[in-house]
Amino acid sequence: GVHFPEEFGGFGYGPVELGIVSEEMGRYLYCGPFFASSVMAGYALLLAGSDSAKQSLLTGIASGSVIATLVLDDLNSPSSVGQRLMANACSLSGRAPLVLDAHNAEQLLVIAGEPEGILGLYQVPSSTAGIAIEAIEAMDPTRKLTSVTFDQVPATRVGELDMGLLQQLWDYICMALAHEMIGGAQQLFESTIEYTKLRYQFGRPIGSFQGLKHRCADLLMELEFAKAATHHAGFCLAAEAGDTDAEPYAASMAKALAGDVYLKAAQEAIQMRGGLGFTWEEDTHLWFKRAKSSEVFMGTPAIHRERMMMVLEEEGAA
Amino acid sequence: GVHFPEEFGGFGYGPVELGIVSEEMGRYLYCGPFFASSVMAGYALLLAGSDSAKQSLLTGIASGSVIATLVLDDLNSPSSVGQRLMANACSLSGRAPLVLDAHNAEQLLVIAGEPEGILGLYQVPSSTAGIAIEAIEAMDPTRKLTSVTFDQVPATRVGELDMGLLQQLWDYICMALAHEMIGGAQQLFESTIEYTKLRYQFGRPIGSFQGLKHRCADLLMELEFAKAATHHAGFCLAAEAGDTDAEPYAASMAKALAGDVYLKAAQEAIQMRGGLGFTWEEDTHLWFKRAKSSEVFMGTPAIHRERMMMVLEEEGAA
Amino acid sequence: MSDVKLVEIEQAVHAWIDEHWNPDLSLIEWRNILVDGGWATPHWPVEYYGRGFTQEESAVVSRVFNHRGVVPVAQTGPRRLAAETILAMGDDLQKRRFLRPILTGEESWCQLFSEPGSGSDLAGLSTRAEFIEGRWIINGQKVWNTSAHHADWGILVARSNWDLPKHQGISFFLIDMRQPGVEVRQLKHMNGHASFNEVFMTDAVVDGDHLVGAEGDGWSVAKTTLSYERRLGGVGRSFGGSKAEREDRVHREYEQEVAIANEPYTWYPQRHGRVDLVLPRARETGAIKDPVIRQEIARLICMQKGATLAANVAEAKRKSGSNELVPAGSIGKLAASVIARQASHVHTLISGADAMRSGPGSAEAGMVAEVLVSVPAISIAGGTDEIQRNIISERVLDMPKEVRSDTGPFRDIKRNA
Amino acid sequence: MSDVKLVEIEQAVHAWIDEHWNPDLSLIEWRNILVDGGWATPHWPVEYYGRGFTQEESAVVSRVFNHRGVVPVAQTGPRRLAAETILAMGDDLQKRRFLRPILTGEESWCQLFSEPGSGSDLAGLSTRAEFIEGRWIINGQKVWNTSAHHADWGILVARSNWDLPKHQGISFFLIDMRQPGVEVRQLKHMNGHASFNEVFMTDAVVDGDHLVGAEGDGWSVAKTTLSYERRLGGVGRSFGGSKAEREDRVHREYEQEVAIANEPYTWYPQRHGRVDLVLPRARETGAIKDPVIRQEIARLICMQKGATLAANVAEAKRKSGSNELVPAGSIGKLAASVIARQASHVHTLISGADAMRSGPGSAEAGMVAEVLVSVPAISIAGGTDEIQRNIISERVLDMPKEVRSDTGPFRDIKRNA
Repeated sequence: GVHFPEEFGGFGYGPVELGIVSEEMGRYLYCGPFFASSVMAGYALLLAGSDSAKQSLLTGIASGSVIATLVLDDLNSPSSVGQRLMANACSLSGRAPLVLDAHNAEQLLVIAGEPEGILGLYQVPSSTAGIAIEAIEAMDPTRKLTSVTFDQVPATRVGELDMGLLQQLWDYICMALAHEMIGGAQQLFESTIEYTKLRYQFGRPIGSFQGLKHRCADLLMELEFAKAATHHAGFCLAAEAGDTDAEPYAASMAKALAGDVYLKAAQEAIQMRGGLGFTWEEDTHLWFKRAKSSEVFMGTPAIHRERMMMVLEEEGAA
Repeated sequence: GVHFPEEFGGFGYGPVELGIVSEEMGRYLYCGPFFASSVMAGYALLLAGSDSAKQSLLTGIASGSVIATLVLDDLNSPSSVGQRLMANACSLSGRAPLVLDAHNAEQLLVIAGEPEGILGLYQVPSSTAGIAIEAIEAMDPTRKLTSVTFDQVPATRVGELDMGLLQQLWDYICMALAHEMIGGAQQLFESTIEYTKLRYQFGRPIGSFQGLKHRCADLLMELEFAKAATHHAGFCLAAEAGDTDAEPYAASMAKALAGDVYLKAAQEAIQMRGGLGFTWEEDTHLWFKRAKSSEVFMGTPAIHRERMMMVLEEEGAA
Repeated sequence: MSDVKLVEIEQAVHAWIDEHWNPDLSLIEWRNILVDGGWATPHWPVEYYGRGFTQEESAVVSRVFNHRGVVPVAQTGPRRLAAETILAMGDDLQKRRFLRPILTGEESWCQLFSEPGSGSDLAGLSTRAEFIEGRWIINGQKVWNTSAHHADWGILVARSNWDLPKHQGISFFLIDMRQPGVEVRQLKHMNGHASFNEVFMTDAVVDGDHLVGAEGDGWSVAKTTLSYERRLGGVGRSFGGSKAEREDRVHREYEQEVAIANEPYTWYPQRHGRVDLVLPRARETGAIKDPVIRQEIARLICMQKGATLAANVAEAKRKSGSNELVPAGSIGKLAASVIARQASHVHTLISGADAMRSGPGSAEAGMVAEVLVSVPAISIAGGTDEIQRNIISERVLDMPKEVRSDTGPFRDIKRNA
Repeated sequence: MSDVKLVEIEQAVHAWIDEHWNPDLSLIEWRNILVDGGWATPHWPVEYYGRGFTQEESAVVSRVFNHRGVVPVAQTGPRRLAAETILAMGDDLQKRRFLRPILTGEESWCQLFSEPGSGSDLAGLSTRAEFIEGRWIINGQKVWNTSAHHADWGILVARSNWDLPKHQGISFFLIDMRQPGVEVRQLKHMNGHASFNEVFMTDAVVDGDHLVGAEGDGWSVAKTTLSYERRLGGVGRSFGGSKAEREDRVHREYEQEVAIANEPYTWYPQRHGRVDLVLPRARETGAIKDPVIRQEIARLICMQKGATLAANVAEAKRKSGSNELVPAGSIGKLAASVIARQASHVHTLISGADAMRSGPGSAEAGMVAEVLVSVPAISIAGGTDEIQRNIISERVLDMPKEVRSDTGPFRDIKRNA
């Protein structure tokens, strides 16, 4: 709960500090429920939750005594959220095909479509009758996936979101995710460079071949771009409203850059290690899978570039 | 008039042979009006012209005694042709902003929109009153550009085209253009490889640096793709209707591949030559400009990839 | 070559089959008859189960066998490479001992070339071979050894002299895999499959008679093997057998043999990106309407068609005996990598967040997920992209080589610990 | 550093200006007063027109001069590099002879480093310097020499010893450009501009006293020049002067000087791709609605913002004296190339067939066309992308260097004929 106010058991820090923590977790391929519980559910409550809901949940989430997750019925783009999961008079029905860590979450925060065409934020214990949580086989073993199905499940409405607020929530989550991603990319890049210095072929370290060196230089450049843009996204979300340096598309820019460079770093990590990098003898493949799932989780780079343009197409924008 | 029937003074060959000729012209950066006259105007007549029009014009075009050009009011995509140039009761009005070699063409073949929403093919001597031909400053000095304006100019209607026929005409022109482009790309590539073998820096030929070698290998691969696809486009257009190996998107595929690889070959040609390649001391820059104008002439690679998809999106296609 | 001769051959084969073909025999029994008949490998010399036929003549023979649905000799897996190498470079004793059981399928083989420390740089191998009391003692580790876990014999390259330059100190051996000094471990890939093995040799023994070629000539022998491998386009990729659906004993046993041999290759289509699935999935998901995805699909089709057409051109030139350098092999290999990577990219765009899923419940029964985690192998296995680029630039474009750092006595060359 | 001191300085400058500043003087007259006053280059030592001020102190001085709109000494073009190099490495005689006329603008300078045969490999230069009867005789060709066509003097590196390794045989000279042995030709770029020259030296003469540093120390002297060049971020890019709109004689003459010096750089913004024009044009043409072009625009913005933000981080780290290696320079240079190329690509997509046009009648009064034919320079000028990648991989990532082929006596090193 780095990013929770102290009254809710947090450290009272903001996006920047959460970013630092997420980046470290990315460096170590952290697999715990922190992201689902503290980042996703946490930010949903912080942005859209009622004071009482914050009171009752955030402290537990911050201390880790309560594990929660955010149930979104679409993980591609905010505009398609709330079409599969419906709430009618505080009763939830429908299915969220991909949810992070729901299998070990005690509390579910659910964003569901409502008859009035608005989105409601609901809280419901995962043990409630009518909720079916199914493990989903994942391409990336470091991210635990589940599907959650609701059959007329009574839930507490703890807040509501218009599209603007959902977009904002999406930005906060992507900002944290991007930090996790550049942490991983940086770690993977460094270990790959080290490998090229130690691995000999044809009587010389493979890192002395210009073909590899030039690719590493390009990769470093793209990595520097992504890191700077990601840290910038943290500052933008932390900035006061009306701060002109805070581009409203900063989070999408970060997610797009981080997505492309993480995957590229992972591809090169395997390529430069050769066959062994493709086996379970090394853990490179776990990084590759993490990079691949991060690329598509909460929107592909292409989707986020399109999100950027929604802002940039307007006259006067950057 | 390689591709004209013998009865019209041609050699009676088809697209394949025209391709061979165009490829050679591309190798030598040929700047004459052959493309405008024989390919563009020629194919317009062959595909859509009346017998009498073919009789009266093709022989002259074939022998070179008559120089003609095709006036299209849009050079991006068939779907936007016929919106600036209008024909009403055989009287032409409007402006074609970019026309090849009209300044030294004696005969203009004009595709103009008609009230009935169909396209008419018109023939008119360039000297006719009401026609204003203006030289247009060109980024690529090897392609002479003009704009042609018509102010109620009486013209002879020598044929008509529906969208299907216009698309077909576009394909024939792009097929020939792609051949010209791969000829240029091949020539440029070979001369660049030679240069890297002769140019010494740091006591060794720059062609011995793996950074350059690997880029040259990739470029050769893409060049081989483009050449094969372009030759294939010739065969497809020559093929009998219903030949299953003849993809209807072959010409667009060729133009897209040739466009990307020609530009890349030109960029590398300058980069590997260093500063001198950027000056008039060498002719590399002329190739670069030719590659750049060829990239956008008759549709950018992106436009042609979209044209491919118009076919491929249909069930059962490739 | 007179067509008359070809027709005579065709008739002879038919006649021989009419007389000898018996689907109720065991696979081994039948193949012994086939081998003795000289129709198993007609392009081989008469002294060794063949008839010294030309390619053209042999083609006629196999056409008839296929047509009649007659089971051929064993040709799956690396055994084929062993056979051709022994035939070309082995001595009479070795040919007599090994060729027949390879053809009949009684003995299976594996290839022991690559090492953890020498991948791209095969000739940098450091498995040690010492001649002690008339036998060769082998110590070292090999890797990427298909079907080593059920092989009886292996073709092995090891270093018998450390004072000569790297290519000159290598010898070529035939090693008995069924001995205490040889341990085989399966290697698990990132996609969960385990097509390859590691082979650890600790004081493993090779009979003095099982050195192929002279001591120190191993590299040229190995090159023979590799040239066959290139010509066969990688061994054992699903050899027909499909024609044999009948339930006869010989067909059943043959089917089993083929199935076992093909098992390691089930994921190879995914390694190539499964371009065939792209358009159908794009239509089915509606992604085909997305202009951005359309561009990427078109790029993919351009690459794939371009590569196929270029390969056809190269093949045609080769056939027409044109001596124009056609870099078909390396360009095709490099093309496979860019195509597979682009296919993986397109599949990702089409799936979106669903690309996080895998297994039977996911897209195309898990095949799409398998594409995503298999494609990284294509640019490494069978010669990395980097090696292909070196070959293309140096052998095709004739660009100058770099200064070598691996000349002189092998023991002085810097290498992996 | 006490703020008191800074305040005193500020007051002193104001006082001095009140007393001496006179816009009706000629540029030269005024600058002589300025130089004698010691306020022209306060960071220089007292013996040479300075006051030995710190950076911080000098900053105060120039701030006041700017604020008061007072014309400074000449600092445009390569003359600034000449001055700093002479000050740092020249002997007393040279400083006395050359520094003042540089500051007053009476003498202009050019830089004679690059050669057709040694571009990336500057130290491979082969212009010949021979010491004959107390004078140096120069033969050879230089290239990329900004403002050489109106320069009085040039800073020149040439090879005085061919038997030493390449870096050790080089000497640094001050050459009189106004002599028969020196011929200057303008070099026309593919975009029509001519910012640079070729300089041909045929038995050109350099006074024996105009060797800077010892014979053979030329490379270290040249490195001093280059480090200044990097610090100034390429010389002469539009130096202010904008503050001086008044019509006084001194301002008029100053404006002229600046205009002449900036002329070669008018196309530099186009060389960088004119990212600033992309969104406005995309909106104006409607291309902003094309989903495929939107993606490419977003990629461009990502690159440009990412590069800017990364540069800011690097600058902040540098200021905070962090010793963490920050590859700002080379990465920024490389970034400029990819950004410019992407910008050119996007401009092409937006224009479509109109990209065939150029000149005043075409998009943005010809600026878009100029982008397309200027961008290829960005990845070459001032250090090619290849050189930047070498620097990044070897100095930042500490990846191992390649075996050098240019060691030993220079005369034995393979080079361009």
